[in-house]
Amino acid sequence: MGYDIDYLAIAPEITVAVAAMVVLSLDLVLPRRQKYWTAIAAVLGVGFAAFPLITLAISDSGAASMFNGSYVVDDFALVLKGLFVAAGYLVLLMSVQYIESDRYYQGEYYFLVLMSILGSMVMASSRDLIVLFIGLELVSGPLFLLAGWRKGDARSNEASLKYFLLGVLSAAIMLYGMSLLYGATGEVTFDGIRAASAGMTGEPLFILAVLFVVIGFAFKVSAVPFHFWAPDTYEGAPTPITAYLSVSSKAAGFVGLLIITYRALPEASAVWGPAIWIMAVLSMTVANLTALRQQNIVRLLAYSSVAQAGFMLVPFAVAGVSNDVDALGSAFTATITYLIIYAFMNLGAFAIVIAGARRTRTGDIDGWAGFGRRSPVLGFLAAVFFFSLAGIPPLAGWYAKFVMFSSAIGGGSVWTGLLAAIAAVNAVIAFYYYARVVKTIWMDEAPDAAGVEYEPVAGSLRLALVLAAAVVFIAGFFPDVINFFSETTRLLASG
Amino acid sequence: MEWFDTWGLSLIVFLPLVGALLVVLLPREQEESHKWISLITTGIVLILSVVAAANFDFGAAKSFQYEVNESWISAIGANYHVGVDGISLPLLVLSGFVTLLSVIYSWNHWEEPRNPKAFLALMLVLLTGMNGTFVALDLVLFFIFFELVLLPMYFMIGIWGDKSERVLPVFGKTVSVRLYAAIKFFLFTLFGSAFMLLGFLALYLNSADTVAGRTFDIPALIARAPELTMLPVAGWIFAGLFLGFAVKVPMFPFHTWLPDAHTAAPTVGSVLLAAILLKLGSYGFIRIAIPILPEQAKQWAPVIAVLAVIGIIYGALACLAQTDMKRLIAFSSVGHMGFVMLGIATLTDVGINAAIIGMVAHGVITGLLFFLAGSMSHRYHTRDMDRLGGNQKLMPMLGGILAFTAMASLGLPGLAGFWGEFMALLGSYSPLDGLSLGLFRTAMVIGAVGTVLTAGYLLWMLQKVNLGEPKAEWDDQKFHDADKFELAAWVPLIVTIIAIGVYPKIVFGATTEAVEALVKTAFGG
Amino acid sequence: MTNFLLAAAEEEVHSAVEAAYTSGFWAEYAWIMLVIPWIAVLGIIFFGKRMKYLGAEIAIGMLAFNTIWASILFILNITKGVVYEGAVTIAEIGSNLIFELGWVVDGLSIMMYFVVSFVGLVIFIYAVGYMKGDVRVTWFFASFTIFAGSMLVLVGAPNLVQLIIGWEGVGVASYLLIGHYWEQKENSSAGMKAFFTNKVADIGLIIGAIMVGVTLGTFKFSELSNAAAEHADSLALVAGMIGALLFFGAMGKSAQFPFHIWLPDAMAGPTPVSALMHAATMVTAGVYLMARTFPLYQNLAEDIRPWMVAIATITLFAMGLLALVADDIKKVLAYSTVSQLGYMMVAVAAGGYTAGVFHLFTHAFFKALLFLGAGSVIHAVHSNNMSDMGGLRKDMPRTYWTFVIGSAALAGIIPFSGFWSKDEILVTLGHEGYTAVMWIAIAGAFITAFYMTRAIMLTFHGSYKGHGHPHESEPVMTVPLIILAGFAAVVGFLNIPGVEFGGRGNFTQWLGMREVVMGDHHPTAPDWGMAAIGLGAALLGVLAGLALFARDKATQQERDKFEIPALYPLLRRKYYMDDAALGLVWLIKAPFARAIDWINDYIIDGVVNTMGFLTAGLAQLVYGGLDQRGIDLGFNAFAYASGGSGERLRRLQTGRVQQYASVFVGAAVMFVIGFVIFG
Amino acid sequence: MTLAPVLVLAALLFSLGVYGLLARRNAVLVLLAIELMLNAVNINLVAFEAMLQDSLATGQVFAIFVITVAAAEVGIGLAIVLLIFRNRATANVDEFSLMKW
Repeated sequence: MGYDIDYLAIAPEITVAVAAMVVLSLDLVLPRRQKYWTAIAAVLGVGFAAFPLITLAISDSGAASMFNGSYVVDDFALVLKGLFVAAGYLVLLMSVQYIESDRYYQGEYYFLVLMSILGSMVMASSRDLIVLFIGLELVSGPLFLLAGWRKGDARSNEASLKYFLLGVLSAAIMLYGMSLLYGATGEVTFDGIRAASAGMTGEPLFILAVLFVVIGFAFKVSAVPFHFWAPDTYEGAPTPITAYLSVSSKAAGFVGLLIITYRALPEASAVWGPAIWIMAVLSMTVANLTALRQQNIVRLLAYSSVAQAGFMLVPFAVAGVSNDVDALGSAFTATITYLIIYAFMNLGAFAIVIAGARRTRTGDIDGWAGFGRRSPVLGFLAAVFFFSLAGIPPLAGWYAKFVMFSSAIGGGSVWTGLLAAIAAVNAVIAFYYYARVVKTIWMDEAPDAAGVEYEPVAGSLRLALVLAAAVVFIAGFFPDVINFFSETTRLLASG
Repeated sequence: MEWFDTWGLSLIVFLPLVGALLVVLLPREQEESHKWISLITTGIVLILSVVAAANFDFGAAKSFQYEVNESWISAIGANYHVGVDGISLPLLVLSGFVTLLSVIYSWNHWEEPRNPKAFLALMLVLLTGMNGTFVALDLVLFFIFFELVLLPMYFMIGIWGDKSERVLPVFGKTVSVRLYAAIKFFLFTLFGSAFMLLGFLALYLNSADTVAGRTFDIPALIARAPELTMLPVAGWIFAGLFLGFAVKVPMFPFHTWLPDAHTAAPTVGSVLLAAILLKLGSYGFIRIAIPILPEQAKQWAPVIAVLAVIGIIYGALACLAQTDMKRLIAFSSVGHMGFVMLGIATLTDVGINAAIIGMVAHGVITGLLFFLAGSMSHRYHTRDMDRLGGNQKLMPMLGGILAFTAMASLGLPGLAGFWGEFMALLGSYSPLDGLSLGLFRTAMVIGAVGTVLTAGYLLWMLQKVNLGEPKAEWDDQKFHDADKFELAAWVPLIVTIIAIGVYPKIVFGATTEAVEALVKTAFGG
Repeated sequence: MTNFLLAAAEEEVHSAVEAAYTSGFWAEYAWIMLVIPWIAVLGIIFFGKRMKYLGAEIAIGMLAFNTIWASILFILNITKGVVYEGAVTIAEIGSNLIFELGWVVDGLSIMMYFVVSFVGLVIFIYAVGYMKGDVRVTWFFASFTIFAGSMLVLVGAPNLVQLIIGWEGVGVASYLLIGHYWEQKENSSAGMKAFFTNKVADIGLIIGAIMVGVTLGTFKFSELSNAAAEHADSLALVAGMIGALLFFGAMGKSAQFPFHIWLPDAMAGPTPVSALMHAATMVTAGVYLMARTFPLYQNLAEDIRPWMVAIATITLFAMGLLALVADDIKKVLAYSTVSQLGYMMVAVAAGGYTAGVFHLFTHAFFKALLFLGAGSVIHAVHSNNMSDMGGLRKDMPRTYWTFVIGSAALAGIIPFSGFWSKDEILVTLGHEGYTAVMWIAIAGAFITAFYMTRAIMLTFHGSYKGHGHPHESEPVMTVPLIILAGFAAVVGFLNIPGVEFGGRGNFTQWLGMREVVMGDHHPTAPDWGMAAIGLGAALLGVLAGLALFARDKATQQERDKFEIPALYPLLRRKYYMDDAALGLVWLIKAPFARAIDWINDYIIDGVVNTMGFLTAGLAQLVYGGLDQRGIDLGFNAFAYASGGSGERLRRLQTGRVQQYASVFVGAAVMFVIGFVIFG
Repeated sequence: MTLAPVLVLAALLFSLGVYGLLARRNAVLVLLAIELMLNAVNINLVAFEAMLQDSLATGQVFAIFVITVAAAEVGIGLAIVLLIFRNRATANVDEFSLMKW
């Protein structure tokens, strides 16, 4: 504990920050035709961030605590930073071709993405409200801009505006809640809040504070009924950014929620538990039902990601409702496990969408008919990612669902049992629309087989696809790989 | 053979996956290599299964053999625990056997849009799933394999299935037969298995008082059955398992996916679906639901028996109303699996033995029927029984085999189908102590009436399809009788049908002791 | 009741059995008789088409082999007495459920081996001639061999399960053979009818077998008595039911009323099939089952015996009447078979084990003979109908004379075989106290003689009414006729009470050579009074027949003027039994099956699809409803609450970002309010 | 000094912000409404800090962070509004409904 800065411990953040600066500088000095170096610099920069992460993970130096315990680099932080770096890496790989083929400038794009990654890394280490807030804004701010990246496209503008307005609204509500929390407990550090909040469950101010904070994060993870921005923004934003939004940004939201609920407000579980229970049920049901009606593949994935968020909220609800220590721990790791697996399979699905996009980029699902026959490898990967999202063994998604169900059943009360049953029915409904995409790709006849042009798949995108698929397969067969990471974070839950 | 004890089962399970990978990696043009790789892979798998059966210690059929128990998902205590006992051994051999024959049959029978590479790869993946389910001794592992079979079958039906369209009753909506069937099949099974999974998890959470002690291990759970079955939630758990398995079997009111799926699926798909996939459900009852929750099994037995009997009569009557030959055969599965479930519901060693031999027999017989139906629709380009007729005249060999198989299917004594039906009735005459005698004996009588109806629709089918003068529309057409690939696929099945019929010990030799031990452990006495 | 068991299990039987020749080569290897038919079937299927007689030689060779073997056993039984049983276990379930395949060699089965093999052999030889030029001779002989082989499996069965195997095998073979000319739908339907009717009756056999197996713990016939002694208490409750069920099964195969409906239709098959079916295989199976399980009826299931007698009596009388009006010569014979089966069954049911089986034995010869004779006629005139015949006596003398011998035997004219066996049945009925039944049986004898006379007159006497020039069949067909005629004439002597052969008594003692004593009544001397009554009834029948049909007229219809106004329509419609059965089948097939199919498509699948469409509808509701109305509604409410004017409300409805935001805020407020209220 | 009036003031300010966000058509006004909400938070933070007599002045520090971030956000917001105005020549938020929920 102290104010000393452990530079080794924050080396990953520094690497990413430096990379962002380098990208920005390169963009300044490089002539137009050589802008692609910015992409390479960004990809390399994020890649380099993995080295200090691995070094930190291997060394058993224990947790590093900075700024009087406000910024902690422990196993939890490292695992999630690893996730953010990996997801960011994949998103960058997916972006290269997409951005190059657009008319727009490149440098800022990579800079903004890198800053957002940095923000999510900061969130993982944050142990007080202020750092958490800073991290969150660092994640969101660049994304507001990135969502509107296709500047000439009115849809993209609109996506950006909607995301921005609702994002700021949620930030304001969350901040208001944080201020009340500070007022109620007199603390901003999570450990302090936890210590001070014992016995405060009944106080209206406290309840209000907790609810507002949770709602702020609910927006970030796009839980129903705070999800309205997601489909519009996803549709309008550039596809790689949509992927980033649905994975990293969502993951950042979950990280915040995890820290807040398990670390800072376990005493208030009677408040956030039922609230999240309701959100989980609504998210799963409404999003799944809505997804059934979607014609646009990105919107479909948007609703899918809302529904997946609902599944990820299930363990929270269980933790909130249950008093069992074991259940709490398994709920915590369940969310982490789900998050990791979800990240890769969802990124894979978006990579497929980018790879399979026609020149027109309509994104209409029916336009995918016959895709499997034309490019069997991509079609195969599409089936892999979509069925993984549906949770069909032996693809990784099954294990995510499995741990989610496991924690729900482990709650041991009627409410958690009911939640499990609702989740089970929803898993079946969800299968339908995932299967619909695969069906269109493999089983429908291509109506205009001749006149369709597909963009060639760039090497970077292929790499992204292979990496994501590899994770989906390996984690599906050997879920212990994922467990290895999620289990190390368990400590955070138990304090 | 020491290596076999440890690696045998894993090879049986995962070799097909390796084969599938090889098939996928070779370019699409090399059809011959795809076929040969599939043939060799399934052949080796069958040989290994037979070796496993040959080396099997039948004196200790009740204990698991070739057992491997390695840590797999340490966080939840799920292990890679595989092994076979007398109950799973026949089914394991059956799945390798039927798959090999399917590969042989496929050699020159490809449904549109052809693509042997993809089809064979799916078939091999399917084999992994089926074999894995039969050897899995861990609930999670079982679940994985249980679900693994869905994907290949989904694609088989959806891509290679029936290209026609039909109008849904009530809603008047026109749907593509194959797509409707494929998604229906998947959704039904998924629905059931989602609740089955919840049941598994509940078992896990109650398997020990401490987290460390919890397990998904089936033998360990069976050992703990006396406590588990007393849990207040045990009834719910059994309901979950029931839903999962009953859909797969399928039992009466969950059966409607079956006629659609069977009718729409390509020939080999129907064969594998009927021969092996349906067995996963009934196997689940025997392996998991009954021994782990015996008390609940007792409570549910009357329900299962009633549904089984309804299924028998219902399936038979539905058959009589069909005009589509394949759909008729599909409905017959409902009836036959009804006998299997009736056997299981008795909870006696006789009944469960009946169920297992019924499963094996249904596998070979209905598998063969689907082969024949497939070959016929391949030649006639219709499955409408009103247009068929005189098949015996046009293709004597094929017709003869069809007649033989229909006879086997109606439970002719001396052929494989008899034992399952007869012993299921035998079992339900004297069910487990404590079960309602009146109900089960009524079930027996109704079941026996069901055998008559079964004979009725099969003979009726034979008359419509095989006998009579061929319709005028076939006059100028040249039909070639069964070719060598078809015969290579069918003759082994015919031999098996006779062999099991005359000498059922082929199956019972393995199962009896294991089933007896199972019943004794579960219900005492 | 159990006193018999004790007595039976003790001295007499054992002494008899122990004295018997139990372990000779011929008995120990008798299983070969049961197995070689199946090898023959394979041989015919695979090699038959390439052989000169298209596989018939294999079938005939097989049966010749079996005939020799059975004859040796027969002689051994006459001289030494044979009781032997062997089996291989084919399945063991638990400790007390054992399935075996085996062979039993005792008086009853030896007699059946002989009948099946020998009569079968003769018919097979005949068939070579009869089936010459048929569409599928090889297939015919393969099925024929299955028929004989199944019957051998049946009669050789030492336990109920194997009996069921043979039983159903016989059923399938009959299905194949009756529907031999399956190009016509009537023929395949007749085959189906036979199989299906039998299958219905088999419910009884199967359930009965199950009850035996469960109650007694064994399916073995030889252990039944001992096991029954052990389980006397539990058996007492179900013995009657077991008896009724097994009889129910036997009724199907032996075409007892009301299961007789399949038998006349079964004439659709080639004539040798009818001969084999009516003489040696198939229809005798039911009587054989009753004989095999006779101890059960004799001592345990006594209560149901009167019912059995009643059914058999109805059969023997009512079915005999039907033979009066049939025009198809084979149908005349078919109804006569049903009637004679009634005789056999009534005898066994009344307690006359020997009488019933002996009638089966003699009937096998003369009925085979009659059918083959009819076949010979049909072969010559190319019609089954007697209206196309007449006056064949001169053209076909050998057929005529053998047919007359057969008819005489059937009618019970002394000294032909039927006389002796029928007489014994009458005696038994009288002895067991079924006097009324006895008189009905005597009336039946009158009817038998009457319709056989009619058949002979219409067929062989008068002038020829058909087409073409009929001529005598070739030797391959007539020689079998002569052989059978010889046997039909003399086999009756084997069981004249008091007359002994070979030192071990006569047919009665040979037949009684079983592990359990049958305990039926054996007269020691002929009852000449009863014989006179029976013979008198038969002769009366012959006279009546002659009086009515002897005179030739222009058409057969005019000759066949036998009409009893009230009875005739009833008989023509076969007591409406066929219509009733058809109605039942229609009922199952049309309304029931369609209803189920409808339920499947509309109710169950309807529910499933409704779930699907409901989900889709719900999706539409959630998607469209929340969007178009719900959000607006929520937002309007919010705007209203915050004092918004109508103008503002309208305007705000289009601003989607703000709608989203308002839902956002609204939901947050709801959560807070929720906690205030419920927290 | 009692805390309550200050908190009420903050709450009112926040509500005003919410209202503005929901009811104003002009995007710039909407941005200003957001500023109101964030400033309500700042008032809360400072007031609580004063009440708690926090030795680390956490509330004030937090408030400064919020002010900074708010400035950045408004910057982003204005950039987006500008972009939209360029494309569509309007800054009315209720006219953006190309994509339906």
